[in-house]
Amino acid sequence: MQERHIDIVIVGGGGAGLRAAIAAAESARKENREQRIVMLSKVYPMRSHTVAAEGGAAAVTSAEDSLQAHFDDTVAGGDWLAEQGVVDYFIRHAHQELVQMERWGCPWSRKSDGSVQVRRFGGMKTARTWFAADKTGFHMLHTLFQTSLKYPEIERLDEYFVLDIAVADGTVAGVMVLEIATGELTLLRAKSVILATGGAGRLFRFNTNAGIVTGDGMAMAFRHGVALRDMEFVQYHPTGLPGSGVLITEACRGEGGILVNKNGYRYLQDYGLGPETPLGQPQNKYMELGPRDKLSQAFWQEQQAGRTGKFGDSDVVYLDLRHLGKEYLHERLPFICELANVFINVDPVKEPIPIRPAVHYTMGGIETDAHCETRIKGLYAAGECASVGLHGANRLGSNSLSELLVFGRLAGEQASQRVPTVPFTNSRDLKEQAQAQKTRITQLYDAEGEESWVELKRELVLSMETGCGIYREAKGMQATLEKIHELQARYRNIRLQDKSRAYNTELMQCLELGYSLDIAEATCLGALERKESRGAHKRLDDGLQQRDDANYLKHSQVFFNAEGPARLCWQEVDTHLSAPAERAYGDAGKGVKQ
Amino acid sequence: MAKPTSYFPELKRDWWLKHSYFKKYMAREATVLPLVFFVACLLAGLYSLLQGMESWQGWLQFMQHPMVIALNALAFIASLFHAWTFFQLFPRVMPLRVAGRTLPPNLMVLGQWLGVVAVMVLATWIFLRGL
Amino acid sequence: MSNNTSDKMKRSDEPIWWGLFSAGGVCFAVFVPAAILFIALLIPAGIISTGAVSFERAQSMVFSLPGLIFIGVVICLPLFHAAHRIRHGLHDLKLGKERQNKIVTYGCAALISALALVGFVIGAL
Amino acid sequence: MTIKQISIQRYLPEQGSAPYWQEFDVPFDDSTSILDALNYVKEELDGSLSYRWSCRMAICGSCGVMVNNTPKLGCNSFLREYQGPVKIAPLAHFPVEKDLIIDMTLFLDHLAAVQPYLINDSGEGSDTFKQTPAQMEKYKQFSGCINCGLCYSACPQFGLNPEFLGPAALTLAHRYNLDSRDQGKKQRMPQMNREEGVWSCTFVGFCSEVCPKNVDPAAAVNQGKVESAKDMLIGIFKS
Ligand SMILES: Cc1cc2nc3c(=O)[nH]c(=O)nc-3n(C[C@H](O)[C@H](O)[C@H](O)COP(=O)(O)OP(=O)(O)OC[C@H]3O[C@@H](n4cnc5c(N)ncnc54)[C@H](O)[C@@H]3O)c2cc1C
Ligand code: SF4
Ligand code: F3S
Ligand code: FES
Repeated sequence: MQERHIDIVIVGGGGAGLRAAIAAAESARKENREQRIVMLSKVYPMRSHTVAAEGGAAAVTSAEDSLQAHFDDTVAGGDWLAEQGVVDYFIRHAHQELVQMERWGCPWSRKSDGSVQVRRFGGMKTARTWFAADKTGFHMLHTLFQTSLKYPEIERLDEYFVLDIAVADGTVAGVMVLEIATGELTLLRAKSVILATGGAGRLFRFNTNAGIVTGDGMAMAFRHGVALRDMEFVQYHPTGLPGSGVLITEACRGEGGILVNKNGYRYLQDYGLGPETPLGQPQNKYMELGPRDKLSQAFWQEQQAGRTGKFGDSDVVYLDLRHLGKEYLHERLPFICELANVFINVDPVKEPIPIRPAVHYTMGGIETDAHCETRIKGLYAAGECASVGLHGANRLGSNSLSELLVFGRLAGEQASQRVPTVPFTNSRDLKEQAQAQKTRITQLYDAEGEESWVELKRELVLSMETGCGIYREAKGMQATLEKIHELQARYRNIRLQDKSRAYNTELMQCLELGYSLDIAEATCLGALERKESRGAHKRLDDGLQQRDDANYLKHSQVFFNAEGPARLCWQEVDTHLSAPAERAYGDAGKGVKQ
Repeated sequence: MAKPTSYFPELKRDWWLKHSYFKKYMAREATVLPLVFFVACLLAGLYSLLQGMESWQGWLQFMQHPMVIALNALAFIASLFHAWTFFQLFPRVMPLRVAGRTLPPNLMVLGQWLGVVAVMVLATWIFLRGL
Repeated sequence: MSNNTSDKMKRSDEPIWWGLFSAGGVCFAVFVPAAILFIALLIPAGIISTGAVSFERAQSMVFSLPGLIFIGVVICLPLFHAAHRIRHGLHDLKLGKERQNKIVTYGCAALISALALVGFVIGAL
Repeated sequence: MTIKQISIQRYLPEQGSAPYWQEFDVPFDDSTSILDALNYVKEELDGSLSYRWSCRMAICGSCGVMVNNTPKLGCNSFLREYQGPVKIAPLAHFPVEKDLIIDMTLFLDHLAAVQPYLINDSGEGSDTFKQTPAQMEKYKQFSGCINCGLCYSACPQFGLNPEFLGPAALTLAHRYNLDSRDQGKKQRMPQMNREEGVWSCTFVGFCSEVCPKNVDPAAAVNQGKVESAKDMLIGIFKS
């Protein structure tokens, strides 16, 4: 196997990975240090899923807004499971990061005086979401990618698949990668490794995520003993298109879109989000601008009550934008008009858009400290794959794009500063680890089993949706957990049809499935053990339908176990700035101190 | 560039026959061929005018030959086709901005056709004057 | 890829030809249709009497300032327009060599334009 | 569900074969995209079929293929649009690596060559630049490129000469040149002024026709010609 020495390896070329790469390069430049930085990704960076984000990125901007308000919204939105020190760091740095994006050319939407405009977003008290029409993620990702071209010191390895991280004595030593074009393996030895591999939405059948969002990085860290934290919190987005799951951004509601059931009734007022706000006057935290979990749960209730409509074979409710008018829609939400037209043949100007909830975001992830470092020294995580502790039990829309920047940068700087302080890990163990990966791949090629990845994947995503969906019950989760264990066993008996080395996309999908299975186990275990309802985690079991701070104001931590089922522990939450209070929206939220 | 294992089909000379869009493109480019014929006619006329009355009459007769008329009719159609394509390109190459807004392309296309009509009127005036 | 070697960064002389091409294109679109219509269709077909282009009248029309302008916008500029398209057409059809095609096409356009102008000068004197 | 036969061009370099066509029967309805059809083939019929995809919502730019000789995004073209035969091949004018996967190296090199980032030496700042909606309007359309490469497959000039920087790269250069915050035009012009810069384009225009994001690269490239011509004139006056 080939071997190369690199100082910093960044796994992932999405928003977090690119921001980290640029920060590492800047940091080295500032201190006049020569540094080899490699950023690798299994797809070209601009294909990363950040590109699909539509709505916007949050930061306190206007004079009426305050850091305290952003802090409160985030902590309350996360049902007090966020690390408050981390949230505090985040809200203080978000604005500067968005300004930096602007200075790199990001075409943020503007006011007529030339300054940046902000829009309303669900769960946020005031308008503080920066946006670039309804293609915010697209513009951010391309701006970052193009800016990264300014730095020759960032070496890009596009379409390289990371198989595993190499670890020796509790310290990261590099990554093992597979060049997709040739199937060749290389050991990249490094002093710092940043995981920025994105979320794991593809664990579920119905999701808004790209095909590549399979949680690879999470599984790698997990297998090396890093805890996956708060994995039970999976965000459903209330508005996905039926069939494909393609996302219809929350900004539609921010702009004044309303949700109605099949009778044309604005059902959200029945679920603690009222009273009904007048048409064309959306109000933060009321009705359609309530948080995602509440809205998705309301859908489920309507579905149970038989008040949802049908589109194809999906149950749906309707997002009505017609009152906004053609011109406004085409200016503010052009991409949404296009998506609805193309994918379900509905013109939002003339008809309400049928929608249903879809899995959207993984709140949990690789446990890190407040500086993005994991319990493996030199191994950092940032972006959706990480659990730095910002989102708690529920992420607020538009906080994560800002997170990519704030923590991508922090991880990049930390990784860079570590380089001069440590030598390359020298351990014979590395060769063995590399060899083990090689063997694993060879075995996959040679395996003559009966199982196909297609079937296993299908069973996994279906089982996750049934057992760990919007509402959860012990019985269902238990069944899903057993299913996962069964699938893990069957996975060992898998067989590839494609035996070629170059661009073996079937091999990639098999590997991804392997990662997904481990993460699914952590998700399901966390959900099963969290015997309360909090944020995105809602249980139907008797007595567990409320938040239980006495027992569960804690992070779940799931640890990998090569020999058997994963283990779960609990970790204290940092609540030193804001004591847990009731999380309430609509009029019910008025009296509550937040 | 191309890796030894990759396959890189070379674009063959007849590429433009493979898609209707390219045929239209080639037709657009080919509008200059009848144009050249017409220009050659004019040149011949110019020189016959220098040679004297008889030669000029000869040229006028030459212009009446059915083949020549046919080719020039083709040139006429070609010139209009050219105008049609060219006018559409113009607003995209040089978008005109008035008071911070781009002029609608259709308006610019229309303006150019008005130019053609104006020249037609001018020509009518020139040729029919004094008759 | 070494896009930055000074040889590769050489400025193309194409703006000159493109400028002529564009000017010629406008003439081809705006002036030529009328010219063809009257000179090569209506008069030969007898719809407009040949009296309109009697020898004397033709002479006085052509060998005058408007005549010179006519030669410019209906002969010379369209010729460069045509030369440009023919040159690129040859490239599209993978015929000939770039440099030679260029010399031949623009050379012809220049030569014929010159002939037309010489003719004009002779006539005008 | 009705069944449709689609033909896919296969190329398996390790088997040393020349490209060949293979037919598959695919069930489809109104919402079946070309990408869905490919996924169906891979999952149900032939696991070795290779192609790129990711977002399946026409924004990541991965899934370009030729459908009946026209470059398309697989995820936003639908089988319902095709009455007759459907032939799917890799994007034209690029080296083919395997099945529908092409080598994008050249495309990325061309992008990088035009310095597609904001150049402004006012340094780090704690405030944004000002830019009015009207100033933004000038380049907005040209900033919508998803780097899918369809325009390169549509452009015969790129097919004839792969050194041609091509529509997307030139559009990106133009996008930054038009940005009121940018001061880098001078640095970018030498690339655009080259024979292989804007001047290889003959305004075929098919690039804009196939662009799934209505970027109108043909307009950008040809506005680039005006800029390049101006640049030459200025050069003459200055020297
Ligand atoms: C449809 C949609 C809309 C959204 N809208 C918003 C919004 O409006 N506001 C907001 O704040 N958030 C939004 N989000 C969430 C936000 O976009 C994501 O959380 C964020 O983009 C994740 O970025 P990332 O950099 O962590 O990961 P990604 O952008 O997913 O990048 C992951 C990278 O890791 C690489 N990678 C993964 N595994 C491997 C491997 N094994 N080997 C090599 N490379 C690998 C991938 O190739 C990729 O480059 C949205 C999400 C979705 C799905
Ligand atoms: S200009 Fe259009 S066709 Fe070309 S790469 Fe960009 S998005 Fe694709
Ligand atoms: S197709 Fe090619 S030739 Fe020009 S207008 Fe587009 S780049
Ligand atoms: S899969 Fe992303 S553009 Fe088609």
